[in-house]
This record gives sequence, C-alpha cells and structure tokens, in this order.
Amino acid sequence: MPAPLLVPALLGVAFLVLPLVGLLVRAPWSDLLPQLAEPQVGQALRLSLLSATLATAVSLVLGVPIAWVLARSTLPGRSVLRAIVTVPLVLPPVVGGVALFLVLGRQGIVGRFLYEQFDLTIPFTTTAVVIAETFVAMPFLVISVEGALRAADARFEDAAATLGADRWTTFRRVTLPLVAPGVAAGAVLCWARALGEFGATITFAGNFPGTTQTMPLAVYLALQSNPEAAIVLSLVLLGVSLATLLLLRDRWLGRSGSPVA
Amino acid sequence: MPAPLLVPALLGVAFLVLPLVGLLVRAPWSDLLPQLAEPQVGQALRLSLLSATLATAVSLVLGVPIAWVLARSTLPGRSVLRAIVTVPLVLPPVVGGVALFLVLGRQGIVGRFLYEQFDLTIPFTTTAVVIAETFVAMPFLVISVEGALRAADARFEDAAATLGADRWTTFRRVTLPLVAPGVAAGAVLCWARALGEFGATITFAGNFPGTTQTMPLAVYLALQSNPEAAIVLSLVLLGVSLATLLLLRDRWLGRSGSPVA
Amino acid sequence: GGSTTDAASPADGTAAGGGLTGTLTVFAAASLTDVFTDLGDRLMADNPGLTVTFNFAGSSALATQVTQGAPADVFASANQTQMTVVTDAGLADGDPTVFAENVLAIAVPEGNPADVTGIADFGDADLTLAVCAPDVPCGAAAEQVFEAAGVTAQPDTLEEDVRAALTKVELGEVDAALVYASDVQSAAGRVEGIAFPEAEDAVNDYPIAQLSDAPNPEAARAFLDLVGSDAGQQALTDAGFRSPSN
Amino acid sequence: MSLRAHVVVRRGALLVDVDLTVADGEVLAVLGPNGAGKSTVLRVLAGLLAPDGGRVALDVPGGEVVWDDDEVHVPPHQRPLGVVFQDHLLFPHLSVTDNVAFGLRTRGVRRAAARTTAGAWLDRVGLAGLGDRRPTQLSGGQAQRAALARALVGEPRLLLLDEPLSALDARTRLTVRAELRRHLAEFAGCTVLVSHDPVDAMALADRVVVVEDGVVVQEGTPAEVARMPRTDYVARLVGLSLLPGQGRGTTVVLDGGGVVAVGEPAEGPVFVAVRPETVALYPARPEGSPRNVWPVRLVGATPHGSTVRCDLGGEVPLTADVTATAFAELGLVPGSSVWASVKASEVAVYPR
Amino acid sequence: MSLRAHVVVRRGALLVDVDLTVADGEVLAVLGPNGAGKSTVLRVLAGLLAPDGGRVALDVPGGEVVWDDDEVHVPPHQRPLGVVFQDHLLFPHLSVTDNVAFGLRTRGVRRAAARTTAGAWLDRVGLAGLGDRRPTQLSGGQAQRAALARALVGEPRLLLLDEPLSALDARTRLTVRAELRRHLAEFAGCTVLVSHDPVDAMALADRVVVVEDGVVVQEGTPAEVARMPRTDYVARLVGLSLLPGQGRGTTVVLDGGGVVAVGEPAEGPVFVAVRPETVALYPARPEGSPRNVWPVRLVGATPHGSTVRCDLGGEVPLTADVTATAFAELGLVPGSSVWASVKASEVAVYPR
Ligand SMILES: Nc1ncnc2c1ncn2[C@@H]1O[C@H](COP(=O)(O)OP(=O)(O)OP(=O)(O)O)[C@@H](O)[C@H]1O
Ligand SMILES: Nc1ncnc2c1ncn2[C@@H]1O[C@H](COP(=O)(O)OP(=O)(O)OP(=O)(O)O)[C@@H](O)[C@H]1O
Ligand SMILES: [Mg+2]
Ligand SMILES: [Mg+2]
Repeated sequence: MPAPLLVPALLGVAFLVLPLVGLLVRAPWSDLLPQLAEPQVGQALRLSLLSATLATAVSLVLGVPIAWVLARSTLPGRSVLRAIVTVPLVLPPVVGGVALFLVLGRQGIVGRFLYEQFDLTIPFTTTAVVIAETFVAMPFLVISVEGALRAADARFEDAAATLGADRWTTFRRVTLPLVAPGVAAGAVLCWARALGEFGATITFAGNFPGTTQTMPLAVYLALQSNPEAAIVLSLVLLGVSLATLLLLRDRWLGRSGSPVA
Repeated sequence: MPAPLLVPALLGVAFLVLPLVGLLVRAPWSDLLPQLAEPQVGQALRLSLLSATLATAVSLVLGVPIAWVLARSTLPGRSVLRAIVTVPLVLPPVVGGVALFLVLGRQGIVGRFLYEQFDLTIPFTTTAVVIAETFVAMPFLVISVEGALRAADARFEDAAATLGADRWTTFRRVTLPLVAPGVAAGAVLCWARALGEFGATITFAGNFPGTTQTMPLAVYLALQSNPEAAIVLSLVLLGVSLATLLLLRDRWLGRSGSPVA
Repeated sequence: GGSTTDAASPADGTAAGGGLTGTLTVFAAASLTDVFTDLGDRLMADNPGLTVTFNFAGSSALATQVTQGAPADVFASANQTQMTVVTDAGLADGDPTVFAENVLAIAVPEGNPADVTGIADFGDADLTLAVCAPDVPCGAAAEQVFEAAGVTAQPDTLEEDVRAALTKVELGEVDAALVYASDVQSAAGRVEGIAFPEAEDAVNDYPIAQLSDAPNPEAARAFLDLVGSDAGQQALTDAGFRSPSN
Repeated sequence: MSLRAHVVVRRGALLVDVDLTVADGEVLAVLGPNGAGKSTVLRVLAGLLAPDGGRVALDVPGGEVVWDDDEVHVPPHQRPLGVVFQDHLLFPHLSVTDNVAFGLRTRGVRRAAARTTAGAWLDRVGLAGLGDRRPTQLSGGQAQRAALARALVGEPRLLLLDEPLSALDARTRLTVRAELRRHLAEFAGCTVLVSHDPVDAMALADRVVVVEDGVVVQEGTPAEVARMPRTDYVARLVGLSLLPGQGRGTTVVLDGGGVVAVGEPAEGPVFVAVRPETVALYPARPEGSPRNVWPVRLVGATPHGSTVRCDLGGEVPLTADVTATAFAELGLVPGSSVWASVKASEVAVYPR
Repeated sequence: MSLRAHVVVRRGALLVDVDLTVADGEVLAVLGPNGAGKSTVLRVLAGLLAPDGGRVALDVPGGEVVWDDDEVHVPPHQRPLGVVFQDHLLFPHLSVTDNVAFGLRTRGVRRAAARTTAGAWLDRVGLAGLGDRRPTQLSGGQAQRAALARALVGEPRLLLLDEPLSALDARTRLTVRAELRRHLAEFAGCTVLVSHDPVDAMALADRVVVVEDGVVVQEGTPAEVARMPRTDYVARLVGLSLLPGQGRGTTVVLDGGGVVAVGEPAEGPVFVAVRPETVALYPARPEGSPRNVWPVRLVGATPHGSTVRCDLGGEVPLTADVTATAFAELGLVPGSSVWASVKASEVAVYPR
C-alpha cells in the first residue's frame, strides 16, 4: 500500500479515534457504572433510539422522493433546489429550532392552525423531537440517495417501462431495490446525525425526562454538574450506535454485497 | 411524474424550506441591515468561511486516504474501522470539544508534548477552530468518498498498473480524477457541516472575536440579547453558503457533467 | 463578598493613569455579554494601550477551558458551582468575589395572554410552562422557590439554560417561564416580567476572580476594580442585576 | 401493414430521419454501422424517446392507434411492446421467474398466475428449472433467452430487439440465433430487429433496412441486399467489392477509372459487384478467355480458414480469395504487383 | 521460448490450470467459451491476480526473470507489459495523446518527449490529428487503435490482448483485424491473445490453445485446430460435425451408435469430422456410390447466405449445408425425415 496514502490515512484515523480513546481512558468507569443503571439513563437512551429511528423513517419517506426528483426529473431549477436542500446543514441547530417554532409552534404559520382547529400542540412532545431531528438529518439522506440514484443504471428503468410499468411502479419495484445499498448508507448517516442532534431538539422540543430528553440532552445537562458522568453517558451513546451500525451492516448491507468488502 | 413520489417530495421540500421562509419573513430586515455592516459580522463571516475551507482541505488530505483504505484495501477489520469513522457523527459536539482537550489540550496526550517541547498551545486559536470543525465534519467526507470509490470502475486502475503506474501514481493520476465528482460532493457536505459547527468549536476554541468567533458563535451570542439579530445573522450565513454552493456547482461540478443535469 | 480583599486600587475603578498596556482576556458567562462589553470599552478608552477581549460562553464551558489552561486573566461565572471548579483546581488568584446577584422572575409573553399572576400559576398543569433543569443554577433556584411557596411545579420542559427558556417566552410558545430578572430586563419589549416575593429565597451570586496564571495581572486587577466600582455596579443594575446585598 | 413509423429525431450531431413499415408477422432488420442511429429509432418506437417529428402508428382492427405525432406521445408503459435489450438488462434483484413475470404483474395479473405463465415461457425457451436463479447466475445465452421470454410473455403487438446476440460468444450465438429464429417465426406481431451483424439480419429477417448516418440507404429482402449492395458499407459486410460506374452496353466505365466487362448489357449509372472467390491472381498477364484483366498491387492479406483474403489496390480496387497454397506459390508480400482477372459472366451489374 | 507460464488459480467454482509457452515474435491465441477462464489467465500473466500455484517466467538474455512462483509475485507495474482490454479502458479524463503517453510518463519520460513519442504512435495506428480528443469522442475502432498504441508505446516484452475486437461492429472489426495483424507481425515480443471468436484466432495467431472449463483441451496451429477439432465446442465453431467412435479399418463405430465409412483406415479411439457442405440430402434412400447413407430428421434450419444450414438428428447427428433451392424442393420442415449421404473420402478421421 502506498505510503503517501497510508500515512495520511493513519493520521486521519488517529485524529478521529484518539479523542474517543481519550474519553474512554478518562472516564471514571468504576465510580460511574452504577449511575448508568439509573432509570433516567435507560429512558433517555430508549427515547434517543426511538426518535432517531422515527426521524430516519420520516426522512426516508420524504427524502427519497426528493432525491428522485433531483436525480431523475427534468424540472428546471433543480440545482437551486439541491442547494436549498443542502443549506439546512449550515443553519446553527438552535436557529433551526427557532425556525421550526415559526412554522409549527403555537404561533407558527401551520402550528397556529393546528392549535386553533384541533387543539394540537407540537412543541414539547416526542413528536417535536422527531421533527427537529428530521429537519436536521434529512439533508444527509437526500444528498446520499441522489448520488446513488445518479450512479444507478437508468436503463433498467427503461426496461421496466417497456414491460408496462408506470413511473411509480418502476420506482417501487426496480429503482428502489437497485439503489438499496445507497439508501441504506444515507439512512445510516441520517440516523447517526439524528441520534447526535442537540440544538434544534432542545429549542423546539424542550427537555423533559421520558418525553423529550434524548441522550445528547442528558449529556449536556450532566456536563453542567458532573462532567465525568457526561463523558460516560456519551460513551454509552457511542457504544450503542457502534453496535447498531455493525449489526446493521452484517444483517442488511451485507446482503446486497458491496464490491470489495 | 408519479404522484406517490411527487407528493412526498413536495411535502419534504416544504418541510425543509418553510422554516427558512419563516426566518426570512420574521427577520426585521429594515432595522437590522445596518447592523450587518458592523466589522464584527464581517470578521466572523470571513473567519467562518476561512476555517470551514481549511477544515475541508484538511479533511480532504486525511479523509480521502481513509476512504481509499476502506474501499480498496484488503485490511481485515475494515468494517469496524468504517463504523468507528461513522461514530463521531453521534458524539454530542460539546463532548467532542472536551475529547479534543483530552488529546490536544495543554494536559492532553499530544498537547502536553507540543507544549513542553515547542511551547505550542492549540486551544483558543484559529487552528483550534479548524481542528474542531475537521473532527466533526470529516466523517461526512470519508463516507461520501468511500461510496464514490466503490462505485468507480476499478478496471481503470488495473489498466494504469499494466502501464507501469504504482499504486500511488495510479491513485493520483487515475483514481482521483475519476472520482472527482464524488469527492466534490463529499467536500460540499463536509464544508457545509463545518460552516455550521458550534458546540465543539465554542468548547475547544473558545469564542474570541477575530480569532475563534465564527458565525454560529456570533449567532449564539446575539441570541443572548437580540434574538432577531441572531436570525438575521443566520440568514446571512445561509445566503453566503447558498451562493457559494451554486457558484461551485456551476464552476466545478458542472464541468464533469452529471448524467442528467 | 462585595469588596476586593487586597484593596490595592483607587475607588471608582477609573484605573487612573491610563497606563495599562497589552491584552486583557476576560472569560465571562454569556449573560454578561452586554454589560461586560460596555465595561471593557470603558477600560480601553481610559487605557489607550490596552486591548480587552472577551470569551463569552456558558459558565461550565468556561470552567472547562480554564482548567484546560486557557490563557485567561479574569473569570466571571454565573454561579458558584463553576467558580468552585476553578478554585478547586487552584487556578484562582485569591478568593473570588461576588460582584452581582440575580433573582428569579416570571417572564410572560407580551400582553400576558395566559394571565399569569404569580408563582402559584406554575402548579397549573393546563399552562405551558418552562423551568430550568435542576442541574443548572436557575433550576436549582427554582426548586428552592417552589418549595418555599409550597407549589408542586408542572413544567413542560426543563431548560438547559435560562436563555432557551426566555426564547420560548419571546416566541410566545410558553405561557410563562421562570428566568432571572436580568433576562427579563434584556428582553424588555418582547417579554413582561412579574416579580414575586419567594424569589428572595434563592438569590444567585455571580462571582468573579483573577486567575493565578493571568498573563496580564495589572489589567485584570483594574477590570475587577471597575466591576466593583460604582460605575460598574450601575451598569449591572441597569442590566437588571442587583448589587451584592452585603 | 401494421406498424407505420416515420421517425425524425436529432441526437447530438446526428439527424435521424427514417421511414419504416412492418406487417404483422414480419421481421424487419435495421442494419447499420455503430452510431448510425439504430438504437435511437428503436427507442422512439418503444416510446422511451419522444421524436422531434414524424409519426408512429399501429394498425388495429378497425383503425389505427397513433403513438407519436405532433400532438400525441404515448408513454412506453402504455404501448403493447416487448423489448430485448443488448445487455439483456434482466433485473438483478429478481429471480429469473420474477423477471419474466414482471410484465404480467405490472398489467395486473396475480402473483401466482403470473409465475405460472412465466414458468411456461421459461420451458418454451429452454430454461426449465432455472427459474429460481438470479440473472447473474445465468450464462450469456441463458440470460438472452430469459430476456426474450420476458419480452414475449405479455403477448406484445410489437417486438423490438436491439443487438440481441452481440453479447454472446460465437458458439452460443449460433445456438441462440437458431432458437430466436424459431420464436420469431411463431410470433404473430411485428418485429423490428436492430443489428450491425449481417448474418443476424440474413438469418432472422424477412426484410432488411440499411441505415447509415441516420438515413435509409437501402431496403429489400436479405437476399437482394446481399446480392446487390448499394453502399460500400453493405458491400464489405457481405464480402463483395462494389464499384460504381457508367454502363456502356457490356462494358462499364468505373467512376474511379478503369473498365469492367460485364455479362449483361447495362446503360447509365450502375453498380458492379465482384465476389472475392471469382477473382483469380496471376504473376504475369494471363492469356485466355477472361475479358477482365487488370494490374493490381497487394495491399493486405488476411488468412481466412483455408483461404487468404487479399486486398488489392489499383485502378480497379478488389478483394480476392485465393487458397493458401496459391498465395504461397505466388510469393505475395504487401506491395507485390500481380494480375487479377474475373470472368465477365461472374460480374454482377445493377442500376444505381 | 520466451514466456513460460504454468497458471493455477481458483475462481469461484472454477479451477484454472493452464500451461502456456510463447516464443519471441510469436502470437498465441487462447480460444474458449465464456467463463472458460481466459481472462483469468491473462490477469495472472499481467500480475493483476496472484496465482494460487504454478510459475510464470520470462526468458531474458542470460537467464530468466521469475514473475510468479511460490515465493515471488512481481506487481504489474514492474512487468514490461502492454495490455489491450476488451472495453479498451482508455482513461476518460485524459486526451488520446495523454492516454498513449501515460505509460511513458509513469516510466519517467518527460512530458514533452512522451507526448512526441505518443504522437508518432498515433500516426502509426492511423489516428494522426485525433490526439487532442477525449476517448468518448472516438468511434469504437479508433478507441481500439488508441488502446493498442497505448499498450505498445512502452516497448513491452509481452503483449496481452483480451478480446480486442469483440466490442467493434462487424465492418470495423474487419478493418481493425487487418491492422492488428500488421502490428502484431511487427511486434518483436511475445503476444497472448484471448478470444472466443475463431476468426480472430485464425487470422491473428501463429498457434492456438483451446481452453474449456479452465483446462487446455487442444493446441496447435490455427489450420490444425480448424481441420481436426478435438471437442464439440471447437467443431461447432469451425462448422464441422464431430463424431467420436472406434476405428475398425475403414469403418468407424460411433460411440452414440451408427457406423461411418471412412477413406483412410483407422484403429482404436478416433474422431470423425464431417464438413456440412459435403452432406447431401435425399427425399428417399439414394442408390449410388456413397457408402454412407443414414436416415435423419430435420431438427432446425437457418438460412446462411445462399445456402440453408440444416441441423439433423438421428443415429448420426450431422449438420448439412444445402442450397436454398434444394431445400425448397425437398419441402423440408422441422421434423421431416430425409436421407443424408456423405462420400467416405470426404470424411476426416484422426485419433482421439
Ligand atoms: N443521450 C444521447 N444524447 C445525445 N446523443 C446521443 C445520445 N445517445 C446516443 N447519441 C448519439 O446518437 C448517435 C446514434 O446513436 P445510436 O445509439 O442510435 O447508434 P446505433 O446505431 O445504435 O449504434 P451502435 O451500433 O453503436 O449501438 C450516436 O452518434 C450517439 O453518439
Ligand atoms: N473476481 C472474481 N471472483 C470469483 N470468480 C470470478 C471472478 N471473476 C471471474 N470469476 C469467474 O471465473 C470464471 C472465469 O472467468 P473469466 O473472466 O476468466 O472467463 P473468460 O474465459 O474470460 O470468459 P469471457 O469470454 O466471458 O470473458 C467465471 O466462471 C467467472 O464467473
Ligand atoms: Mg445501438
Ligand atoms: Mg474474458
């Protein structure tokens, strides 16, 4: 393996991994392991996994069609649309939370209507957590899936059309199965980003144990009073997500067979 | 275009765009435009663009080789490596900042050495901003580029080898030019994430106007006293990044010609 | 607290002579942004050779940075807990002094649409209410207040900092939030404040300290003096803080 | 006549303008070099590409259905089509049976029924027992048969085949070509077959249309096209030397200079076609009956089974097939000068 | 002998075990069906795939260089190779000149000098003036020529060609095949050519190795292989019917039953090969000289130029070429019973 690649690769891995190792070493495990057994931690972890998974599901339902429009349609202004979809990445998450209030809050454009007509309020509920995480994480999914769609061989879609499949059937029965690995990769990015989401969630959904307090919120609060507990909580979050990613890869990505792995 | 795709796509775009529109509408432009002319804003914007660009450059130098190792080498444990590289996405950024202290702070594993031997301190400098942004944003680049490498036709690399090119020459003169569009897409994701970075930066680099105060930090401070100014600042950040993305796409991505666009 | 221990400087904090030079680095809680920026400008006006830079962030982040060897001269915390982190690490030069106090106040959206009148309304489950989390100082204070008033609070969210609670009031998304009087003052025009007597049971102190590794100890002392001077206290009062009661 | 198509479409620098008619049960081959626009025409017929002009219509009992004209563009999934693509394009994520059943499922047939019908078609194309495999587990020939079954299972009115045999190895191609011929003979609808291989066209088609640079340059039965090529491209494909000239009774004055004696009198602009095996080579000017004797130069030589194909330059450019023995005896090397002779009765002549 | 290779390598279910030797200046063709392992052998020779066993060595003045054995594996970029890949694989991001210059640049030649040499090679392969184009702007034939120039520019000792002509249309293939022949004749090193097209092998190679299922099944000059095929695959490729049997003087008892009279006496296990054009068909049992007369059934028929190729089943399975007229007069349809006859002197017989 060429050194000019191996050396920066090793440096890069060290750069990403050393801080995690630092955390692992620094964490006062013996003191803190009992704390992990506290019901609040389990609750926050469950809520995190649940809401990140729901946010990923919503992102798939809304984001894959956006990616399809970006990759396959001939609408004008697609490059502007693509840039606009990328831009929420840049928005500081707290401002993202404020922006969500402006639309879905009690006084928001849509939220006011929901509140007055159906007595529905979205902020401060688990729904709000899912919405905040979706807002922040969906762009990652869209951009990954668009790439996968562009790379996929569109001639299979032609073949499906000549076999009587309209565009929707073609999408469902041909395109989607073909780009499944790309969609999976995008979903992983999206899920990871949602799992780590903090700013938009605390702003839009607030922080209430059991309904809106996800792990990153718990970590942040712990940082205020007990920084070492915060580190242990983060490591728990990391461990769970690492385990999930490895499990998924074997179970799900493995099947479609990446070319080299 | 099939409704089952178009309807969720429209919903999704509305979901991503409406909050931005809400911000645009809500911002008290007439009062606040003069504020934008303040030198601090220009300083923060310049620093943001500079550090996000440097972080992207560092991510390219370190991350592309990691992606190459993940996609092309036959090292065992690559799937674990890939999961580990994904995991920093999940780490709450503030904890990421703490973790960086553990490695590069004055008492950190590496930082102590740098301080004692060369009287070098990294935290609270522009370098620290770049490092914090790189730590948070590089995983996006790695995952995108790995996807592009897997999708690229490895037979061109075989052809280069039979023409006397060793693996490094092959990488430089064949692989890299071939996956340039994928690298560009990854760099865009990475740049956008770095531009929006807040938590790790304020923790590891501090919030010093002119040296470490990037736009998201300025937005955070503005939120303390004048939330509407904060919104305007965010929109400025959005506008600049939107303009950059569109410009880049035309100048740079456009050349390699995406299949449909 | 209230006065500097080693009374080395003249009163009124005008740092006579204007001979300070170099850079003064102040780490201060984000809630002090406006006041301290103003005081820094004054110090620079009196000492043309001096540059004052601020690092405003959450007190806990600042405490972490100071313990990690940040090149700071002065640390002003929004609570004693985070100052203790610094003093326990032996990084403060002398004892910290309390330069301001803050008491809780009820913030309601303009026009007070839910007709909140006092602390007792925080026991109303039908209202949408924001309170700080117990892990942060304003949350600890809120718990004391509720206990004193005999209210079983029914909050919808336990905010991780006061500012987040205040933002929700400003946007009209909660009917009331328990925040600091200084926050109500800073958001004047966007929120209305309601004072209540039980607030006196949980007064929050703002301590300030010069750091032992301060690169510019003279300027640090001058800044501490300025904060403690009448002019400094007046600026703090204008921002909704109280002078230390003792 | 059942399919009537006038296809006008621009592709980059190429303007395609082609007229086709195909009767029910007829197989029309579109023959032409790479880039001539063959696949483009096929894509228009399939509805995958909207033409820039022209008209595509299918006769049906009691009228016609317009698929493309200035106002109408019927999308591909609403055309009763079957298409076999060059790279077969079997869906990699479906089993062979599900690939074949796909067209039935999209048309509303229930899963079990569709699979049964698909199974019957797999039997017909000789793939019984392979239905559970993935396409990647099939050989090239098997994949092509599966693609044919997939195209035919929906009982299309129009069958389109784009280079159906070109991805196969020489041996498999022989077998699959013979099978395809059988299936096309049984197929009741119109068939359009695109190929650049004259053997495919000759073996499979009732009629051939030769397309070059987007326009039709020749049309006729395979035998006509093979016997009387009208362009150099077709002539080389069928292994003839084609010489344009002016008929003057039983001699033709070639446009490139030179005179050819022909068996049948001809007047005006004509083509002269010479079969390589009728050309004899001599080291010196031969005496005897052949009226056509020309000095030529050997340009290149390629062994071809037991004969050697010689490319000859000179006033009358020709190709000659001589036995390897004769070639060796003549001691020919590129650049050698020899005499070529052809009997006038062996030279075909037909109007341009 | 210059290249000596014994390649043992497992690919999925296939075990490849092939012995090859190629002399300097010699062109060896490796012929075989899809999936036989041809490309695998080529990849091992190129160093792109490390073999599981065997040995690859190149003779050089004063000894030999081992490229692969149990201890050694020389990576491809250190072997003096040129490879022409099936899909040409010209680098899409470089101009044609830069593609050709690539191999010189990697070997340290300066940019200007490399481009000059590349330009000279482009002239040689007839691409003068196209050097500034991108590969996508070349036709298939031009791309293949550029790929050849790219492979030859570094003056390799070993030239490897994988199906160099299979991506070309029939017409272009004729031209490029003739050119390739000329270039190979000029090339001083060893050449290994992989193909599944017997015409390529016959036209380009000095010697042919037939590989099936990873092993060599026949070896010889193109003429030998064409005349005396040893497997059904080769026989069908060269258009012969191959019948294994036991020689008993001038008759051969076929393994599948049936007896064939042959011209030359043979004993023991032999192959009998029958050329389709020597088989005559009759509606009724013919009287006359041919000693071989068998009842057969028509299995399939494919027109082929002016003749029709008939596949015949029965005790003695055969292929017969009859004229279209004769075919029509016999009124043959699949399933018809006819009599086939061949003169004993037309039947080739050779030991198994
Ligand atoms: N999507 C496209 N956009 C623009 N030009 C195209 C497109 N597809 C093909 N072309 C061009 O149109 C011309 C005709 O292409 P077409 O595929 O119809 O040729 P063909 O006769 O099928 O050739 P082949 O034998 O190589 O398949 C070619 O010059 C080709 O480069
Ligand atoms: N990377 C691989 N891993 C495992 N098996 C492979 C790989 N590449 C090819 N094979 C298998 O090895 C066998 C030989 O393949 P190879 O490409 O050498 O055949 P070939 O003779 O060149 O065929 P073709 O004429 O189709 O090019 C095939 O069965 C193929 O499926
Ligand atoms: Mg085509
Ligand atoms: Mg091969």
